[in-house]
Amino acid sequence: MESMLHITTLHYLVLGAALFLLGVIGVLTRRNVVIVLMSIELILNAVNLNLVAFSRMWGGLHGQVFAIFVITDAAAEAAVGLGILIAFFRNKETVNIDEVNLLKW
Amino acid sequence: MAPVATPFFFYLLSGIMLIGGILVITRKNPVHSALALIVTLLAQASIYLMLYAPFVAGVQIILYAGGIMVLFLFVIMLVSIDRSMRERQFNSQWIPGIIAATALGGLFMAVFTKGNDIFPEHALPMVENDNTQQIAMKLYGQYMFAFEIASLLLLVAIIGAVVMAKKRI
Amino acid sequence: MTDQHSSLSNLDLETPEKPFLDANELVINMGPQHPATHGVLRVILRLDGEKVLGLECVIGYLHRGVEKIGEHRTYTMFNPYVDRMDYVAAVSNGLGYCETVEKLLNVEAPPRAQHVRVILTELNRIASHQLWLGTHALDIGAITPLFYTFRDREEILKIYEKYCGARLTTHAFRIGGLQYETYTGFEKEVKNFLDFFRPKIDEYEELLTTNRIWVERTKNVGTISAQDCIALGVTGPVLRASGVKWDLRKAQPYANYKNFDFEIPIGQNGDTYDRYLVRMAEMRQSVRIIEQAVGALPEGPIMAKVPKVMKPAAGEVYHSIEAPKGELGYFIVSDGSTQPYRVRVRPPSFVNLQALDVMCRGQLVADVIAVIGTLDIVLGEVDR
Amino acid sequence: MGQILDYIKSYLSSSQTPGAAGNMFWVLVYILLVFAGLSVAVIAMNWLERKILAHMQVRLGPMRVGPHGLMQPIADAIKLLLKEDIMPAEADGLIFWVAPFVVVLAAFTTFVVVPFGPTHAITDMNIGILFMLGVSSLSVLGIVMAGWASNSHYPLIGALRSSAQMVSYEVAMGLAVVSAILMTSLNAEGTGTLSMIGIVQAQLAQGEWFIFKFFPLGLIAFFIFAVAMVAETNRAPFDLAEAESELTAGFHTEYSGFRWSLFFLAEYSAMIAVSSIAVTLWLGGWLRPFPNFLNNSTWDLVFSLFPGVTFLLFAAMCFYNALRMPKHPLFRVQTIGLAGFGVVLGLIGLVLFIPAVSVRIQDIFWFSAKVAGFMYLYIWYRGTFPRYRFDQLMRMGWKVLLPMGLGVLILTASVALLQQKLWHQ
Repeated sequence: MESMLHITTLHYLVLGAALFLLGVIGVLTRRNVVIVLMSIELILNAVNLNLVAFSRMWGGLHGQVFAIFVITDAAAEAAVGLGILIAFFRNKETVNIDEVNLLKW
Repeated sequence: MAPVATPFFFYLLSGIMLIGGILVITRKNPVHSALALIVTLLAQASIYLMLYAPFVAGVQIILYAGGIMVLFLFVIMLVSIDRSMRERQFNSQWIPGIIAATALGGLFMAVFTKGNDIFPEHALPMVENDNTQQIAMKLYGQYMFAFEIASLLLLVAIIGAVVMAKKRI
Repeated sequence: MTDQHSSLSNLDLETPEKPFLDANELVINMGPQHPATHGVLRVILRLDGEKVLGLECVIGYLHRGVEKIGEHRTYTMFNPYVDRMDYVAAVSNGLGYCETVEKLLNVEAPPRAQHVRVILTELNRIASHQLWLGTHALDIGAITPLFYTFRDREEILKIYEKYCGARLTTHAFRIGGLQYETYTGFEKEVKNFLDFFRPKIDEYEELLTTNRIWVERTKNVGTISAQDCIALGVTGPVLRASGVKWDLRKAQPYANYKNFDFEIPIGQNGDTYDRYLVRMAEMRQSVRIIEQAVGALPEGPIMAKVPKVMKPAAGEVYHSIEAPKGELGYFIVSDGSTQPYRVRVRPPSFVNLQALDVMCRGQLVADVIAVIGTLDIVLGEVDR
Repeated sequence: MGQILDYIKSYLSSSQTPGAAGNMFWVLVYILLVFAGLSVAVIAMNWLERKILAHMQVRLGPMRVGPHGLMQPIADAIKLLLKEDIMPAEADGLIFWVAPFVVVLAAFTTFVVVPFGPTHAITDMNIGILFMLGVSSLSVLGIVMAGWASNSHYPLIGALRSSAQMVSYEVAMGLAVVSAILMTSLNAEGTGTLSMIGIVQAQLAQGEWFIFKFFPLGLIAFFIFAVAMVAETNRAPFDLAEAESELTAGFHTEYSGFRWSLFFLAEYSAMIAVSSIAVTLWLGGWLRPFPNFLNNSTWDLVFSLFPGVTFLLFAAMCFYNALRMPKHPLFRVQTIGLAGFGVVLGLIGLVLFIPAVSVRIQDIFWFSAKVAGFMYLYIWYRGTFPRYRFDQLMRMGWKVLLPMGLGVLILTASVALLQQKLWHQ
């Protein structure tokens, strides 16, 4: 109980790991590309949470700076991913990821 | 301002985040998923505040909740979701997927239980007052090169997104 | 242009619903209950995103069979009906009808009546343009001009009310002249109105003419060339804004317009902005005409000798006047009885509405609203 | 007991905002005060907009409910609350229900950091302006939710339009804000601040409002912000989302009654919020005119009279209009009501002359007066301008304001750097 009430870095890490897992499950099991992309965002956020938690632990700011870079990266990823999605939707009129099989004839 | 009632807020926010995360990957309707994700992101911004990272929290709200998620909602409204909502939601490899995720979870558990004592007992002290200034110093000093690369990445992403999404160029 | 029209007739309204992004064409319906269609006009738009590929007007929601009614009324009895066509320019409609029947009867209204007719008709032109300006600006998003123009239009309506008791559907003229002598102080009141109104035009122009947003919204919007105008039979300010100096008041002078000195304002580009400028200039010219007419109002009778029961000789006549919206023509066939055999109206709004498709092609949806506004249509006249 | 009293009293002698001092009691009081004040401001704004717009358009505006329509907003509010709350059958229930609350929350939460005075703010955050921009950008989500959940064409197009518009103009807005923040770093240490209070204090320390700083750079940045903030709040001439002639009412077409009034509330409080940002960043926030130039005690006294005098003027206006009321028995109630309102305003004005009160109220007065100026501008725009077309709006955002903002930012940075260099020599 004592350890439950005293929030340490480990708590944040467990939370991050749980989010990461949720993201992984989403990426691996869902068909809808939009939801897959959102799951990727979940994964990136889990990483960010870890970075910031470690930054807090060591009292430095490198983790936070890295979190900002990761957010930048997420923005780029979302933009390109959604662009691809729209191009794909325009051609095949579907948003299901297992129908992206143009290379697998 | 020191965080108050840390355990209470931590469990509240992490509960919101986990429920939001579960909703993201289980909802049929992508709009509902996106809204659940927004709730998760906002809760996470609050957790950043608890971790003495106000600037990251602000960036999280502006960029993630205000920017990226609006983009998501936009795209969801552009592509017609009626058809995909009536279809099967999970792909054929969901069993291997779940197994792989469980294995990963087991790995995490193992790491956390084994490596519990490598973390210091108490967090090192950290000044919050000039957090933004310090981050700015880091970004424009030590990480200058990475910062420039990131801006280049964004430029590439903009061009890529436009090329992908535009009907006629 | 012919193939443009044939493609329009092939407009496939039964397009099955396609996904939003993939659809190259999107057919949407605007009206008949839409705030910007000025009544009950229904426009079926064929869109590519926001770009208009073509459109079709569906009219007839206000059809009352005015022309058919004319066949069952005597010449005198039909006179008030024409006021109900273009109800914002009722006086012009009456003038056109009265002059046509006079032509049929071979009578001419006395000079004093002609002068009063010119005064009232030109006042009516101003009133019609004011209403157009207010609603057109409202469609484009400027709400204030509407109230300004209605405030000033009120003065014109007051003059009408004092003259004949009605404000909108005035029935001001009779076949052969006027029923009423002008009331005491008529000239003074009209002069007062002119003095009051002259600075008001500047006020409207101050609000809009150099307003950046107004210019951006109207320049190069709904452009139509002079050839297209002529081919489609478009008349009035729309035609003049395309650079054709055609005004029936000068080209085929009726009433006694040839005695007055005025200019025909024309535009160059034929876009919405030019039409706006032309109409503003027309208001100034109308002020000029009224000024001359009031200044030289002759004394004399107001009614020519017309029989109580009109039985024009069998025959047909076409007469047209320059209504505020364009050429308003009446074609009346008489079989020698007390009732016309056939009345046919050439309404300017109806003919001008044909140009909507040509003007809107390639423009954006928001421009369609601006173009409907700039055409200055009155559905009462389109549907009759 | 005495401890609690001290805890409550501690704010009065503190030089910090209650939130920054961790004084929860006063934080609560301030939240309530801001919430109440905002609601009153929205009600007043509603009446003023209708009245001012009406007088611009040669009309009288509301005249029936109360003297000069003063009770009209209340009547409207009652009408809205009593109206049936309709939800379209095919709407997405939960999202339809939540959307107005999201918009209102986003609009109201921004006021957490608005500095009405050096100590008159709920809290002072290190990331104040960032927080404000971030939270106000969340209202886009509410709008998109409302438009989508209505499951109807006009709301969806309206929502897409307004969210595209808000997202685009946020960029230009951010650049303008950054150039103002850059100016806060022009001190001996060379460090700026994002805190709203810090920004105003920087203007005080540098002796000029940022609108006049590096003339005309500050002015251009302010201009960019002033345009972007109108677009951000979806008001005329950028009210395409609500273009009546095109889209009926935009994203809130399907809403009625109470929930519609929430959108209304959010729109007006968002207007006040962005105006507060503009006032804080460029117009010296709570600072009275010439705080450094006319700073002797006589001038202090003169400027401290302003709040009271303003209220007395309002009261005098009420009395004058009460005298002008028709002398007819039917108008007796209205005349008495107007005179009574004048008495209330006059009493408030007299209270504001008490030195202890006026010292505390002064900052709030100047801040509100500046914000009120912006509110008047909003109404004025609505009375004057036609509406932009969507492509023109986007072109203006991306091709005019954005390059302008970038240019101003770069120029400001270079000038600031030059000044810093000279400083250190």
